[in-house]
Amino acid sequence: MARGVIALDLASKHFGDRPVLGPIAFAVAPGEAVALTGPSGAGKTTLLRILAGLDRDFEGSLSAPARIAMVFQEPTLLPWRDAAANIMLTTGADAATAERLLGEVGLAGRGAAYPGQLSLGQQRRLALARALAAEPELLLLDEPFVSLDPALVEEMLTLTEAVLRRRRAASVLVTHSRAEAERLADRIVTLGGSPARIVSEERP
Amino acid sequence: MARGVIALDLASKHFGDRPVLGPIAFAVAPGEAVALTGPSGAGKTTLLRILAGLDRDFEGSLSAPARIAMVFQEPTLLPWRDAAANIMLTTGADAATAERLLGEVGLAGRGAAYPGQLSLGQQRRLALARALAAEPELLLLDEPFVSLDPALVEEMLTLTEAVLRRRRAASVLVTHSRAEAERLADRIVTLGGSPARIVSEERP
Amino acid sequence: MARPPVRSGGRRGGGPWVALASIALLIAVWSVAALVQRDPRILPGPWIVGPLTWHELVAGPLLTDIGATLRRVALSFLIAMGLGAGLGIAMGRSSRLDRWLDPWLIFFLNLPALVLIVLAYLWIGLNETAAVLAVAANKIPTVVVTMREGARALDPKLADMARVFRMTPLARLRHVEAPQLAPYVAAAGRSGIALIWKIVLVVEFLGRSNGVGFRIHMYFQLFDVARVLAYALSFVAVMLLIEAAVFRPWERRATRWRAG
Amino acid sequence: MARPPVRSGGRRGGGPWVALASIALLIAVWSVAALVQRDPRILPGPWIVGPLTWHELVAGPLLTDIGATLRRVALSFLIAMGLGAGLGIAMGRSSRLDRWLDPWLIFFLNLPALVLIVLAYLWIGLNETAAVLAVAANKIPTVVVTMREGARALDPKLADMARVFRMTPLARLRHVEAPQLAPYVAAAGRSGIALIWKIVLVVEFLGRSNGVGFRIHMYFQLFDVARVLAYALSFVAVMLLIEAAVFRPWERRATRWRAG
Amino acid sequence: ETPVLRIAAQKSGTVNWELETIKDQGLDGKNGFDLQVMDVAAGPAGQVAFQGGEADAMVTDWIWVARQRAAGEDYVFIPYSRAVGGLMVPGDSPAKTLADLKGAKIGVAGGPLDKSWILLRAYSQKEYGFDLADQTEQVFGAPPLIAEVAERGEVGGAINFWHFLAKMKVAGMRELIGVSEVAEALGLDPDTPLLGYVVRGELLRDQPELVHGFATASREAKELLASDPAAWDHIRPMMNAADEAQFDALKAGFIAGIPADGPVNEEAAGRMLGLMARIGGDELVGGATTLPKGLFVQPGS
Ligand SMILES: Nc1ncnc2c1ncn2[C@@H]1O[C@H](COP(=O)(O)OP(=O)(O)OP(=O)(O)O)[C@@H](O)[C@H]1O
Ligand SMILES: Nc1ncnc2c1ncn2[C@@H]1O[C@H](COP(=O)(O)OP(=O)(O)OP(=O)(O)O)[C@@H](O)[C@H]1O
Ligand SMILES: [Mg+2]
Ligand SMILES: [Mg+2]
Repeated sequence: MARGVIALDLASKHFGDRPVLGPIAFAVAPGEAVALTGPSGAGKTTLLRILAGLDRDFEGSLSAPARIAMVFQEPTLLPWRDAAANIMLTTGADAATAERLLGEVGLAGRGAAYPGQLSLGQQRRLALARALAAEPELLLLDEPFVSLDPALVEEMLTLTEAVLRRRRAASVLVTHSRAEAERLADRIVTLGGSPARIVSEERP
Repeated sequence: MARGVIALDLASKHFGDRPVLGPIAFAVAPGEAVALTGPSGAGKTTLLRILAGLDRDFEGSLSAPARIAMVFQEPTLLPWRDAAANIMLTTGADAATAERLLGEVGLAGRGAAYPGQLSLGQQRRLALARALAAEPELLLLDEPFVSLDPALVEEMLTLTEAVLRRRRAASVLVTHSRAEAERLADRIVTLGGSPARIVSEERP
Repeated sequence: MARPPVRSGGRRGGGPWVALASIALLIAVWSVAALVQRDPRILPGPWIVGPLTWHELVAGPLLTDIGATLRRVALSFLIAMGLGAGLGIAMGRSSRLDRWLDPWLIFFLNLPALVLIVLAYLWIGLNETAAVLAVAANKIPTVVVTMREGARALDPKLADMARVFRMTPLARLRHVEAPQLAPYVAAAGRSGIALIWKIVLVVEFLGRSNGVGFRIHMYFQLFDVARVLAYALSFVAVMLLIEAAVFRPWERRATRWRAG
Repeated sequence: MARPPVRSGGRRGGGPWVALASIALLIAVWSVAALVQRDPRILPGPWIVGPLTWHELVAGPLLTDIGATLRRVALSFLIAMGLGAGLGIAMGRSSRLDRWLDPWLIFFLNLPALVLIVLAYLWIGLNETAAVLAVAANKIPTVVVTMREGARALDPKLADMARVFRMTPLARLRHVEAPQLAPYVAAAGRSGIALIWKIVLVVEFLGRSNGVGFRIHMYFQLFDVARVLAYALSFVAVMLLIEAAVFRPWERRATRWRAG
Repeated sequence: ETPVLRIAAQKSGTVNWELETIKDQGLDGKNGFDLQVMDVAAGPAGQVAFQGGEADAMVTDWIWVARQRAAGEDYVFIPYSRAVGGLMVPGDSPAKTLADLKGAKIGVAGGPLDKSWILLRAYSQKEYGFDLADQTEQVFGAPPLIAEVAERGEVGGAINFWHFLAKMKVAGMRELIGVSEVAEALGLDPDTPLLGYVVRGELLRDQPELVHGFATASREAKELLASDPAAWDHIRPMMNAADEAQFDALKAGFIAGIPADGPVNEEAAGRMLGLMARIGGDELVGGATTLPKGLFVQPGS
């Protein structure tokens, strides 16, 4: 199998005695966008965490790039830092970039708000802006567009696509929405079964 | 305006100096299902919190029933109690009910798992089970079905509908999905503008 | 590449072996220090203090003294934790109460133990009640300070959840608040029992006729370091037992959910 | 139905008036107690202690003594908070280290201050270094106990986030961990400075020729309660100032985000 | 250059009166040394300073020095005062003898190994056939606290150090029995000085003229205080006397405690040690069951 930006050769992943993921071979080519889908509880987030290097308690091997950014399934912001600082402190972006990105995700002028003062959808957009500011080689997105109204989803998709294309960055997007997957991805991978494996791979 | 299960006559709601909600008159009749929609950051969650009696810092008046249950936009579970205990301790339901509801939301056999050991979608379903266990007169749902795959959304919708019908309970569902709204609601209310008001009301 | 999880957070069994090995190491360090010091009057080694402790235990008043001290410590601890936690949580929740009581808190926090103890003895009399109350009064402010921080850090989202579902105050306390306050209780409790025992020493020194503190000060006046250590370390041993038998198991239960 | 929000959590300004009124109330309570007690030798009222304090301040050694004591308190505080926080955080994160060091922690936590102080004086000499180190050594274990709980309660999700984004260790500490540890630091700091000052009293009593503790014990030997109170309360006043000028503003800044 | 003698002394203690007089009158320079007083807050602090080698001398009783000597420590003792104390009862107490205190609560300053307390126990055993320790309830406590609760009538009797007794007397309490009386009845020499300065033996060996010079200065200061009322003017501020009556009582007490000039009667001291060993036991005297040789710095030796 051709080595890509990231390549995972997973034999198995357990939580305690529970097998969660079975044998999975997963690689992403430079610039490629992969959508990851599968039922709730299948193991999508677990797989993403393994790719991100956050979970190393598995059987198998991983080779990953240095610059990864992630949009977690929950916003995972620093509650004690304002929106702009959440972007700058985490990614090292400068104030102008932060300002621009806040504008692009529809949070213009809210840079001084603490996460607790934002609606959940606004927090998600902030998390997206943060990930984009990191300018990663690989972007991992765990259902980034839920809680957004359809018009906003469209805007965010366009924005994400543009950033990915500009940097030729690879991406893995977890989503339940067929439309999102088809719109953004070069390849759709579906997890299923217990322990979960790749049950289908298609090109939209 | 006819008094319903709940009736809110809101003049305005501010966060600090920021007006968020403008004049809103909102009431739900017994057994009625209302869908609430509107762009991200419009004020849907804020309105729901006012209805639930969680935010009393507003101009206006509210009359609300005694038994309200809510599915928060984030799961908001007790991390230190297992799934079954989260249902029982919060709502006073007995073990058999908890077991049955866990089964109905697809968490059969996971009653002893702590929330931290569940996927986010599973946590959301647990939060839904908890709200249904409370047997409320009014059920407030803040985007309860995100993070779920389409098949599961369908199942959860059916379940929720059944419980509401059985108890003749009223409900307010926040959602961005037209399909969900049409499926569950007798009336769709859309918030918009800044400060937000009701910009449209329709019967699907 | 199969590596153990990086965050191990949850304390796993490990058995009592590590604790015993660690204590053995401590005794070894002490032995070396005693050998280096070479003056057994200033730092007697374990081989002197050990047999002496045994002797005081079987033939001397050590057991009765430890009993008397433990009783005072336990009583004061219960009073201080109870009142301190109640007041601390109230102050953490109501900023109004907090603003009013904060100067009092700082006052009692910084009032020297000696002053409180002497005043208690003078007002209540040279008796057990005065001793226990004086110690509790010394400790309450530090419990308040810790629990207040805990109450301030309570998660408002969970509080909202409990309110919507109309959880009873008791259920709220047990299932929503107590688990969040647990680390603060652990901190206040552990350092609390230690502080209380230190104040009990002073109380016993100033006006009691038994107890470990009474002995320690008596032997200190004679500069009998070996006996001072014998009594001091006996109590430390009791504390190590309490840690192993009470605090650790409680903590394991209370933090099982974090192990994930 | 417009009511103020039920959870007020965030401390609002309120100005220094409440604090001053609260202190006035405290003095009033003291006055009443003194009037009821009627024996100024046992409980002198503010009208006796006040002028006496003024006299000791302008004509007596009070200022020098407070200076000497404050220096010791500040130095010991810095050492104890620094080392204690470092060790506590390390122990909270590594359960392995924790299992090894816990018995030592309990040991030093429960070792009577007297023993540590005397040993320090005998080993290091009757000097300032010994005094400061003895106090710090007494306080370190309680800081460790509190900070360990804080480190255990750190949010693993934020830690993961920081790891994915490759935040530098320093940025992590400042922006991810420190804010979560802040309530624990506040608890350890407030009760810490109070505890340290109490130990400094003992240290000064056992081997220094100046400082508030030296005076308090000296006047206690003479049973001059008024002077004991004059010195004790002067220091309490300093602490009230530090609370108002340092702790409260720091806290307001550190918890602004919670006000929501 | 003049040799220096560093002495750790409780700032509020009576020994400071003598040391202050020595300094004030230049008795140290006159006897060829320079006295440096290290103020400490209380007794134990003196111990720390002396044991830690930061002070050449401190004040203690010779029983303790005997104990240390028996343990191999080369300490010697320079007598300073024979005043030890007594047992006080409230002014209106019906008690006439120790026997009347059966069942009473007695406050004891300094703990169960206090020398006055031990002598009183021996006395009650000898005179009345019971041990005071068994027949009374004791409250041990800090001297000022004992003085205070005694004056308020919370205890049936109180044993305290002499300068507290002087004040208690002024406050209306009366002495049921004095320790010198007790000592006499027990066949001891009431003139045996109990309190004194302890110095290291090597200092006596290496700089005998320094130690003897100090002993002489101490003696001269006492004589001056005993003979010249004007000498008290200087130390009066540090005596903490509330009024003239207290001042006079303290002054009288101090003068009464001045030990006789001349060598200490070692045979009488030996008897006292034997008695202490019998009642106070190993805890009090350690291995010193008989008087160790060379304990007292005898004039001219
Ligand atoms: N505590 C707060 N302080 C200040 N502003 C707040 C606070 N909470 C919410 N807001 C603001 O109020 C507005 C409404 O927020 P709300 O959470 O009700 O939106 P929403 O409609 O639920 O959005 P979403 O679909 O993203 O969840 C937002 O602009 C938000 O930034
Ligand atoms: N810490 C854990 N301990 C035990 N089981 C876990 C743990 N974390 C996740 N699991 C289990 O592993 C399975 C996969 O979880 P994961 O979060 O990867 O699902 P997911 O595909 O992301 O689901 P969702 O769409 O609901 O987010 C689930 O059944 C979950 O219960
Ligand atoms: Mg997931
Ligand atoms: Mg919302």
